[in-house]
Amino acid sequence: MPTFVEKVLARAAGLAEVAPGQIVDVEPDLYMSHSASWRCIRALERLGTDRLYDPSRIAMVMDHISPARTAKTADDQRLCREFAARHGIAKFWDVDAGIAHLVLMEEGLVRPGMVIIGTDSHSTIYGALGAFGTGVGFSEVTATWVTGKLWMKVPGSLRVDIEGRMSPGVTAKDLMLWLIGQLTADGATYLSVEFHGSYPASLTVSERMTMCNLAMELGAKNAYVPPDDVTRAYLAERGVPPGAYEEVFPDPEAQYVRTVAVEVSQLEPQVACPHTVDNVRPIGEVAGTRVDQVFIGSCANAKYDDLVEAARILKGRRVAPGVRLLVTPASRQVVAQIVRDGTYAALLEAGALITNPGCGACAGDGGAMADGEVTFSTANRNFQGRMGSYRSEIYLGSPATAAATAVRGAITDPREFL
Amino acid sequence: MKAQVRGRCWVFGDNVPTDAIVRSHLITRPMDEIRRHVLEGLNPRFPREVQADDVVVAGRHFGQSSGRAIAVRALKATGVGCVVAESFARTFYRNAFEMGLPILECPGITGLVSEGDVLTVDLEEGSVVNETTGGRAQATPIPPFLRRMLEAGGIIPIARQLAEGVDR
Amino acid sequence: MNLVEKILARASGRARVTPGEVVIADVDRILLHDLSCYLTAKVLEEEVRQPVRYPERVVVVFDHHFSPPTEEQARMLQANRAWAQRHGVHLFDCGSGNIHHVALHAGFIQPGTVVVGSDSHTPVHGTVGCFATGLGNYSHAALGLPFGKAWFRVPELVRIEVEGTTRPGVTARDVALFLTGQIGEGGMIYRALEFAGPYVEGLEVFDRWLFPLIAVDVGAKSGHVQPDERTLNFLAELTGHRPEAVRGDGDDVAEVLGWEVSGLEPQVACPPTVGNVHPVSEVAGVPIQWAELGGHGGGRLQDIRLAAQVLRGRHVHPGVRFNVVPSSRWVFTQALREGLVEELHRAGATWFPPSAGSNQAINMGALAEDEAMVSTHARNFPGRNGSGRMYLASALTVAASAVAGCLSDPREFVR
Amino acid sequence: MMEERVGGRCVRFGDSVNTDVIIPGRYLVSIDPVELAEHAFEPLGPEVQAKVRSAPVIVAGANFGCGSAREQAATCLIGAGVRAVVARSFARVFFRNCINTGLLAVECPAAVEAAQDGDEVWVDHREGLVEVAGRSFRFAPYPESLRRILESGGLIPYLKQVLATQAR
Repeated sequence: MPTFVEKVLARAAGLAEVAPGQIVDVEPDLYMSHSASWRCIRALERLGTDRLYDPSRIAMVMDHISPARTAKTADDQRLCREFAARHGIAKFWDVDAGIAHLVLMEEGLVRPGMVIIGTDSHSTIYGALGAFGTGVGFSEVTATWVTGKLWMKVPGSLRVDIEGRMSPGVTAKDLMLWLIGQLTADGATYLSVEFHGSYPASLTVSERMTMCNLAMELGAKNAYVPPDDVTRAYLAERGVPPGAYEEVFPDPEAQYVRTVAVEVSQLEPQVACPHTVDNVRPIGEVAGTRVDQVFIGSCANAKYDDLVEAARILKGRRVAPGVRLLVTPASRQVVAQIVRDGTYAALLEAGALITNPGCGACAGDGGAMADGEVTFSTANRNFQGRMGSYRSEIYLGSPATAAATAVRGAITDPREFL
Repeated sequence: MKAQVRGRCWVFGDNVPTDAIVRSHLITRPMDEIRRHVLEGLNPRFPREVQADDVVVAGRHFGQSSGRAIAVRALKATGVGCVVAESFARTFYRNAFEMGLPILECPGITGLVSEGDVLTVDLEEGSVVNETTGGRAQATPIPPFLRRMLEAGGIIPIARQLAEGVDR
Repeated sequence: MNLVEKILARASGRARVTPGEVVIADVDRILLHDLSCYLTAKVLEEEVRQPVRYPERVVVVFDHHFSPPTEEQARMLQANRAWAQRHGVHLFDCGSGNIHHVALHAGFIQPGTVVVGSDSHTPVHGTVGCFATGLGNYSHAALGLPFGKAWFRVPELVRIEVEGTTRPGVTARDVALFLTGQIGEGGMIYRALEFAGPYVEGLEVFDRWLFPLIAVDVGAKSGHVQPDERTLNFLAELTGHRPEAVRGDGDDVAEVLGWEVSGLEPQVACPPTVGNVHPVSEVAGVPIQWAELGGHGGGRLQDIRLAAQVLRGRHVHPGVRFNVVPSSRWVFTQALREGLVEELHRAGATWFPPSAGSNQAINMGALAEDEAMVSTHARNFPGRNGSGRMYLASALTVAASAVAGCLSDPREFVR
Repeated sequence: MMEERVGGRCVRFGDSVNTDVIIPGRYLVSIDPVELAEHAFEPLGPEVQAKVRSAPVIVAGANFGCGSAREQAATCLIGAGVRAVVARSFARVFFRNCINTGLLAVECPAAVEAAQDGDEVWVDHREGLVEVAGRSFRFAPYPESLRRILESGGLIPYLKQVLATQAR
């Protein structure tokens, strides 16, 4: 009996069924490339062809460096713009749009049951809407532009059943960090991770995005939350009626490589310590660690809900003296939302530096640190040297923990402010 | 300070900004690297072929734009013996004396020289002789206050004296 | 004595000074930004080795970076922070705004004082009736920081009298650009400028600001507007304290130049220099890919309001990215309160942190070859913004061009 | 084109070596293997970098290449002269990127167990054999489809051949 991924890949490969370990040629529904698009275009030039299989499946978003600060990057971005115009690629978003994943989901382009590849490892995020999303290299995206096909090894599946209600101040991010700590950074390598149970069902799409995004840090090939009314409402708001997609669910008898059961009622805020995402401690063990900078951003945690959560703590308070609070909203739509509801003003008045939307410091676009500096970040990676000096440190946690940390200038349990 | 500089001249136009002397993205780099890019946008041969005691000749308002002292430091690092221009932007002018790079204001100089001519510049008298053509020009003599600064090698060695009013 | 002579005489402890003489004057304020602070501190620590005598007079503003993109730049800011803390000077970290706007808003600029800075546009502070000028790092490191002094050759004063009433769609920025073109780059080397006449005197202070701003671009040492009631009210409102003003006597000027600006069109400074100024009708239609409100002369609340006039009910052209960089946190917060942040965002503009914006392309603003930007910035020299071309204009012209996708006359958009 | 048997001295790494260590994000402006190779393993310091450059084989623990999807993590190793990576396991995007850029990536836990830093390690991908200091270990050879990509030198050259065949 098939799992989610077996069903969805069988459909995309035009086969009745597929089994884990099998290598199949699938036809992805959408090919996402971000700022790496120029590399795809250069690879296409090397291929010596200009014939694209289906330009309507190509989506490009200039998110990693926005806007350019060197002539080389400016030239690369112009190359993408001109390519998109020349080939009639309508799904092109420029440097002012925001993070690719968010933009595509907000635009209603990601739908249940779709197979999506992206030049970004966190393409697992599309599972939040019941789609299959996975990261590939840029050469593969180029090849898919031309052939419409891509080889994939059908993964086994990991089922995570999550029950319970979390206490205020504890979020989906904390759960995922805890899970990564438990299962380790390669706990789900090559696996499709399915999140089931009453907890994911109770979440907004935004929180589901955080979960599927962070699943990448378990080594997952893709992640999945079963579509439900929350999913349908999210899509309907974006003009996508239920008839426009086909939801895919795992068979109740599906075979999993492993099943993990989690009860979250007692979970505390969690922090991933330098320099790996699976070096996770409960907040109590790291509280008091001094920070120089707090970054609220990235595809993991810079969505509307995340910024509202942070602002709830920051409103009426000030960022600690000597600490820089950098906020990079995920997308233009998020900016519009937070400007309208006062979140933007609350962040600004608390002393935050709010940048234009995009990947920001998570992709090395600002936020670099000097030797010995420490950043608390809501992003999804804390590898050595990812934000500047090899002798700087990154701690990861939720937007609530980040906000509390910014106020105190040291890692702080957000529950103290709630 | 040398009394005389003798070398080949490199000719630039009017209103050369400091941005063209040292491009913005280079300013945090080591001087050894910056030096190899001085004025390259206007004449790529300049940083490659400039030799010690060569003379930079420019038109009006040389060194306009940002007051970055690094523009002077970089020119100095190329080994240039002096800069002779129709006129200078004032921050460049200050920076040059404060950092010990001899410069002369010499109305009419651009009409007197062609790229590569050999010039002899007398910094004390302010005379410029084009040895290739035999032409001569007279620069505005360096005011005594600034001459003292130049002779001291810049502003730092005389700063205390200036501050304490020994000058008055 | 004129205003500059009065200020310099007072600051150098003399009864009078005359143009041409060199004076050693006390400085009341030293302004350093993130790049110059680093270089100046290096000279001070490595070559001068003296303490900072009057740390309370020194203001450091990080405005070129709103967030360091590289480790190298992070180190520079870290060194600056440590230096500022060690010496107890005022520090405004990334995201505070443009150095000159921050210094003025925070009450560090007063009439009758001597203000020096490493930024070449420091003369802009003459707007409130001080003597303000840009000096090199060595001036600051050798004399300014250790002794609180600077040397000046007393400049001759040139009065620039502007009169007339501009037509709708023509702003103070257009008049300032026009004067830059008329006087020419380097046209006023070593001289001080006094902007006067009914046109200038009729402007609100932040519009007068645009005139001393151009002083450096025409080669002048400083520029000012004689302080009047409006200046003093402005400062009182800003800081809660009404200062005393010094005014020049009016006769000691070397030259008086006059312009009538009633018939003026909107103006554009074209590459490659600030003095290459043309009426917008001569350059309309040049395609642009980038537009920006920001820089020393832009990103004011006035600019943002002007842009909103154009963008109301319209949308930025799909081929253009329109950056808005508020000049300070105050401006940003006020724009938010007035609903301008939402309005411009909805029209397709993107908001950036208060900073120097695309100035020198440190966080943003690199252009590809053949790309062009129209902005309210103060400089357009090649090499400052990648490979592209920079056009300088008023906020109205910038916004109108952003909507049209090419340089455009804003009078077609505002009536 | 890839030889059947590649190898030489090995350099050994532990578990979960991530792509930010293999090639820091700041260098992704390049796609040139040689330029990238200069910065491969830079966070670990020049000694490790020198070792990698002199070793045609990388032996690593579990989850090698975890982190981002950047293809340059494989490209930079090719530029550094690495011919094969033998690991206990790979992060999946890294594994794909190896195949797609023509770098041999082999999962063989027993060989990893046996190999010491500096040992001679040879890989025969057709036979499914890793030799470590004379001892042999088996791994499941690549499926035909992936082998063709690998042997063509990567996905783009492979696809180029396919397109050329179709055109005929």
